[in-house]
Amino acid sequence: MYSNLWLIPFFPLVGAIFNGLFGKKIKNEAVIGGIATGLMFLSFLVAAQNFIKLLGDSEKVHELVLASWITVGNFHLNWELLLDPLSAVMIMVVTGVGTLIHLYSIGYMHGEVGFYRFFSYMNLFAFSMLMLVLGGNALVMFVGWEGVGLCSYLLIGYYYEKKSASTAANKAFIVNRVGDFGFLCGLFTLFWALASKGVWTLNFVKIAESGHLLESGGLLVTVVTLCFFLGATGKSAQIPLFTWLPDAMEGPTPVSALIHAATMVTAGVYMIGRMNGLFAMAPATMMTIAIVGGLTAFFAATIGLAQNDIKRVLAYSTVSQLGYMFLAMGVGAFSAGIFHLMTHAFFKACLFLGSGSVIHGMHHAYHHAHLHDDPQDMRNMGGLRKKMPITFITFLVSTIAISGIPLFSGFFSKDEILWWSFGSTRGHWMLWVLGAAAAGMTAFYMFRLVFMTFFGEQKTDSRAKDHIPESPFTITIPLMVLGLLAVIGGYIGIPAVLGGSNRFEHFLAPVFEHAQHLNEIHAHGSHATEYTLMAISVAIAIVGIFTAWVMYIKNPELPAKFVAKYSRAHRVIFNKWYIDELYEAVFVVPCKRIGTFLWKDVDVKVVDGVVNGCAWVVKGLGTGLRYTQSGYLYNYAMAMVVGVVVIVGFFVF
Amino acid sequence: MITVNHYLLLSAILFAIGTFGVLTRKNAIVIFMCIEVMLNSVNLTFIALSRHVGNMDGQIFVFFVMTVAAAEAAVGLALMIAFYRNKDSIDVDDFNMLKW
Amino acid sequence: MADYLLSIMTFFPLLGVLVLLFIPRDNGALLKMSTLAVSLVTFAISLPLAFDNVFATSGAMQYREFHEWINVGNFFQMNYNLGVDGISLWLVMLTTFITPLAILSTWNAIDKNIKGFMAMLLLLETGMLGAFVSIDLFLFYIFWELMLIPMYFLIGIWGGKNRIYAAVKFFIYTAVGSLLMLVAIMFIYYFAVKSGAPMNGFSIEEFYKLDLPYNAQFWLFMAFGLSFAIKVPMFPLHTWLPDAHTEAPTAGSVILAAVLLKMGTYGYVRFAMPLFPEALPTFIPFLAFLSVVGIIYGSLVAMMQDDIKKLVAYSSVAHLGFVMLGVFALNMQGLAGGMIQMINHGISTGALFLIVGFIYERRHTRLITEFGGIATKMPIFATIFMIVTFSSIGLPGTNGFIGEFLALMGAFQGGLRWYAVFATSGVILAAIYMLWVYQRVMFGKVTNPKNENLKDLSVREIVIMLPLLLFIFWIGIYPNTFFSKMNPAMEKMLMQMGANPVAVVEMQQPTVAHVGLDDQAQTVVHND
Amino acid sequence: MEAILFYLTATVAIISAIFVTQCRNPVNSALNLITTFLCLAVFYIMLESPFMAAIQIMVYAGAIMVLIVFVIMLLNLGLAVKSRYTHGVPAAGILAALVLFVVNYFIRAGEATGTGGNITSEVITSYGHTELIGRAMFVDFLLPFEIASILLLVAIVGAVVLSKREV
Repeated sequence: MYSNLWLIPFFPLVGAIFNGLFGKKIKNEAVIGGIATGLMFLSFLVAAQNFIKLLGDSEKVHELVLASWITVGNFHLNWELLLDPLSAVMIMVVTGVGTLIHLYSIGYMHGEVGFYRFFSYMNLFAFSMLMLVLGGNALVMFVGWEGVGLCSYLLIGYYYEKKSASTAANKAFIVNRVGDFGFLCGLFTLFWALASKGVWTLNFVKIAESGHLLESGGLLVTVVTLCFFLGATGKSAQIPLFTWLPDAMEGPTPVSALIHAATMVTAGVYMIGRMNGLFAMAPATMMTIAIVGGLTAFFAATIGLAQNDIKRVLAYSTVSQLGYMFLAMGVGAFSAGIFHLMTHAFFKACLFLGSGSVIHGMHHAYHHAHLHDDPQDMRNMGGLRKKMPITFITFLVSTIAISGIPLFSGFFSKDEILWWSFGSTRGHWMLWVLGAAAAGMTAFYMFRLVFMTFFGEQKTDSRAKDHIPESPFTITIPLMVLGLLAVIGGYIGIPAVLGGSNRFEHFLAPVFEHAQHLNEIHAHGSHATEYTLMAISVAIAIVGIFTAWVMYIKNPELPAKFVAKYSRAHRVIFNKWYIDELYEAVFVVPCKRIGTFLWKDVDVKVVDGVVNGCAWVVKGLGTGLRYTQSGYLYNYAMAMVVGVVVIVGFFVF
Repeated sequence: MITVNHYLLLSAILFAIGTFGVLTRKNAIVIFMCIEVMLNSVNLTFIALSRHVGNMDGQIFVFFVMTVAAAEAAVGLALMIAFYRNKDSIDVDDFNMLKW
Repeated sequence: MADYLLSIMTFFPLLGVLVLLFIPRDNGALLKMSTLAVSLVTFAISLPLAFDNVFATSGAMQYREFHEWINVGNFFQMNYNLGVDGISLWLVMLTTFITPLAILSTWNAIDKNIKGFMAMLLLLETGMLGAFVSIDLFLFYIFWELMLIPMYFLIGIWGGKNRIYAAVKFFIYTAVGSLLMLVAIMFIYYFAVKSGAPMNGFSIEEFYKLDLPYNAQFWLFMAFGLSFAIKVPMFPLHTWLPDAHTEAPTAGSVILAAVLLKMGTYGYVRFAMPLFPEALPTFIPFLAFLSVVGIIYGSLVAMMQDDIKKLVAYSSVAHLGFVMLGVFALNMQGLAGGMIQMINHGISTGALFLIVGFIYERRHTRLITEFGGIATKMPIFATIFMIVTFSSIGLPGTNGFIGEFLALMGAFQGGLRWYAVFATSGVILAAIYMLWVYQRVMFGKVTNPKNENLKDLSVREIVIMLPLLLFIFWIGIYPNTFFSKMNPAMEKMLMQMGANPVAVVEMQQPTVAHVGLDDQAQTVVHND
Repeated sequence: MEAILFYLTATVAIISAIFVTQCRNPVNSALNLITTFLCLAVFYIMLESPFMAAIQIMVYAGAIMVLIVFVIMLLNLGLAVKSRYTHGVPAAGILAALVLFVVNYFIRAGEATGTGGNITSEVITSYGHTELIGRAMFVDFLLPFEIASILLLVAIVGAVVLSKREV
């Protein structure tokens, strides 16, 4: 039936290995990029075929066992894949967006020394991500989970000669590892809890089936889900583990688009969706998730207000949007969360690629003029809409989408989330306030970005300003496709209140409905309330856009005054609430101190002190006794004779 | 009548003399010769007792003692030559590298 | 052939030593070639073991060999009693597999007294193999001590600046432990003689059946446990390890890490734990605690090292903490995790030492600050180092993950829950110290002019690394090759330890101490 | 007659042994040692062991002594330049006396037992001493005999290695 499922991750793996081994010899960029992109596209085709098949299939959950993996005692684990509506959506997003970004990269990475390396890593990433979403048990998922972490590490550190890049890569991996610690603890607890009930499994389907063995709302299931959530915060850059994502912008821009916007960072959301049965059973965890998600959405948005680096703004925007998804998961709006995941993948990938296009152009211009200004600093941009029309239009469309303006994709998904956070049985009006405030700020800083970059006067150095070209077609085609998706992507999930049938939710229902039903999670409230909330959120977004227009188009001197007036607040926000410094002081420095202490004091002084002390005692005794050893032959001989006499005497007398 | 005890006493005397020589002399070759005296005194004991007991084993033992003595002579003297080459002396006073 | 396979395998390297004696000392090339050939033949001899399916079905000792050796009646009797089962199988294979690689790695590194060096390596191989295949406890002890001597010379003669200190420290640490063990062995033997139990020399199979009183078990476990804990090494008996590793030549470090440390863990699994099952529960909380301390302590100390080799050495302390924790879980997952982690550590840490050796040969320094930006100069090296680094970190898909995962999972199930949670934090620390050192050595720009002209790996060096890389992925992706042959023996061994292989400690019980023996504390679950 | 011969020879043996230990010149010591060996050979004949006497003369007085004298000559050792004696003379004297005392006490206290082996004077005269030795050596003690030969071989090799100038 779905036996060709394994081909989906297999194609990128082949690409990764091929380019990794032979890319250096091939040298031809078209061949390397073509292979990588082509294999991604093949993978997309297989994914689409399976997706369509699943659409028409009444049986929605399919497992495919590839091989056995670990067999120890009662513990048996397979390499197995799982196709259900949830993973079907995910593979479509991953392979689809992935193919576009691969195509984009051919143009963007042109002329790089490590061209083959880049594509090898990208394909490896696609492979890992597909393993993550297709994994049929928690451990296969974890392989993908760590695999994407690895690729993220490799790609962030792609410019490894830059210290900041390699440091950012390390930070990303290590912070993710903190999350993995949670993931593993959750896995162990879950497995042990189930095994003690007689079910030795990590298989998702079986976990879902035997979830009822655990006490609903009990301590155990809360601990398990909290541990998993810690894992999710690491991968999806939520409070408290979000600090790595902005730094991860050291990687090439397509990487930011694919990994740090569209796919990998959403893995945490996907994972919660995958285990929704367990999460639904733990209201305390759900509440934690909702609060953390809401707070992340809010805080990241505040930081985004003040950044000047085009990619950093997008990075904080990503963190903020991920916060939305977690908010959705936390209030039980699983399908809304996944929906937002998908639309976010479209418009955020488009935004990142658009920013990449801008950076590409700026870089080109600076290179031409032999300048070394920062091509990512928005203060050097402005008025680019005439120079890069395609980039501008797609970028604008995506910005509108992320701001939640009606008829664009972001509106549908975001409003669904806001509605659930207000009306769900697990929701609360304060969560809605957080979400709405974040939405307003999002609209503000995204349009600030657009206005600073594409409108107004051109602030680029005069020597470079005339050399900014529109990007080549390998870059613009993905932009156009993604821009289109950012517009229409929302129409598959028009909620019932707007006259739609929300086909997306129906499609995902087999995965989520059971748990939602079992734990009485549903949104309630009249249509009037829903309309009102919708109107308010749209109004907030428009206010945000208007403010941005006032501050950056109408009165360009206003922001400076504003900063001067609230300098302290600005400094805090500009420096990201000093979270990095806090972590440095609380974790990194003590850790190093303890390490040094354990080494220099405990190891060298105490432990080795005891050991060497023993040696000294023996040596001291020896020093005393060595005076009995004259070294003269006859003294030894005499000692021997004395011995003989004594022994013989002993026997004789 | 000379009994076995006479022989034993004689060999004891020779043994004691040899011991004294080993312990007092400095010249390594003389020490070596004193050891030969001691060995021979033991040989005498062996043969005397062998005859007294009426068994050949003791005499065979003397053979082996001689073999060992010969081997010892060869190796010991070679050692002395080697030593003399290094130290230009065979005084045991100079043989004090064994300490510490 | 099959009847004497183990003897042939064990003593073939010794035969090689004899051959070496007839090669002139200044013919270095021939010496190296013949040593390599000998070790490769030994590997070839051992290969049938790996392909023998009998291990998948039976947990008993296979390839038995039995000859009386010393017999003084009841006073003292020991036999030449060999055999191999699923527990020792892969350790034997690891030994024969690593030795040729270690020899190959010394091709240009050793220039003084090659003959002696090679002879020591081969002698060491005999000692290691003998220790793994001995059934007779006394024979084991002989081989155990036999290993010590070549290693002592390898460190003491061909080591670095501080080699004498390191060698003596290594020797005395180990000797203290092994003498205690000798006393314990003698005690068991004469206990068996006095109690009139059926005996077959010092055969552990008979000793397993002994009914030692708890008090005796307690002290005997102390003696055995201390001896093996030194070898493992467990905190706080680990300080010989960094010194020995730092000073040892590359080949010595590789073998020390890959095989010699496994003697300690193997000793626990084969001797200390099954021989004294009643004393075991008393010690488990304490030993598990030390294992966890070892994991965290080793990682933290490794993080701050400025010498790469020392860093790897401390990371060994952490890795072996995982092994021990898994073993002390007393269930199939834990034991399997511990066992496979032994192999993993042999492969990954062995590879790391080889890598350190490669750059040491080029630059004659191991200080991290001397490096930086090597990745640009040595791309192949960078790739291999990267893979090994991630294997050491325990990335899924590589071998390290399987071991750590199973060990931790087993510990979690076996009632060592909190220990496991703390041990899991070692996963984070491992990433920190390994990635940090990788960054400082490989990434960035080349700042030190001495690094400008570094040559990438030669074909020989790549050939050394490839088999290791193969196994890094093999164990990561399809570990069942190994597990299938370990399972029956592990089950048998766990029964002997008085544990239920598939026990799950219920959550209502207090978390520690009630492992294995207390029937109330476990629910036995059969899932077939 | 036998007693006279015994005492005479014993006196010579003891005196020459003392000379061995006391002579200033090693060559004199060596010559005195030969005398001691010859005296012992006489005792062996008195003990009806002519073969042993012959061996004694050939091996000791012949081979070993030649070697010693040869070495003395080779090293060209003159008279002891410094004191002949170590500073342990009194202690050594006491010790030697003690040894003598202990052995003497041993001899007097205990009677040698176990007489009655089958090798009596008659047997020796009828078979001949050499044959008896040969029988014992090549039948009862064959393995030790062979091992002794290896020992000698090793000693030869050892002597060659040690006295070589460059190893």
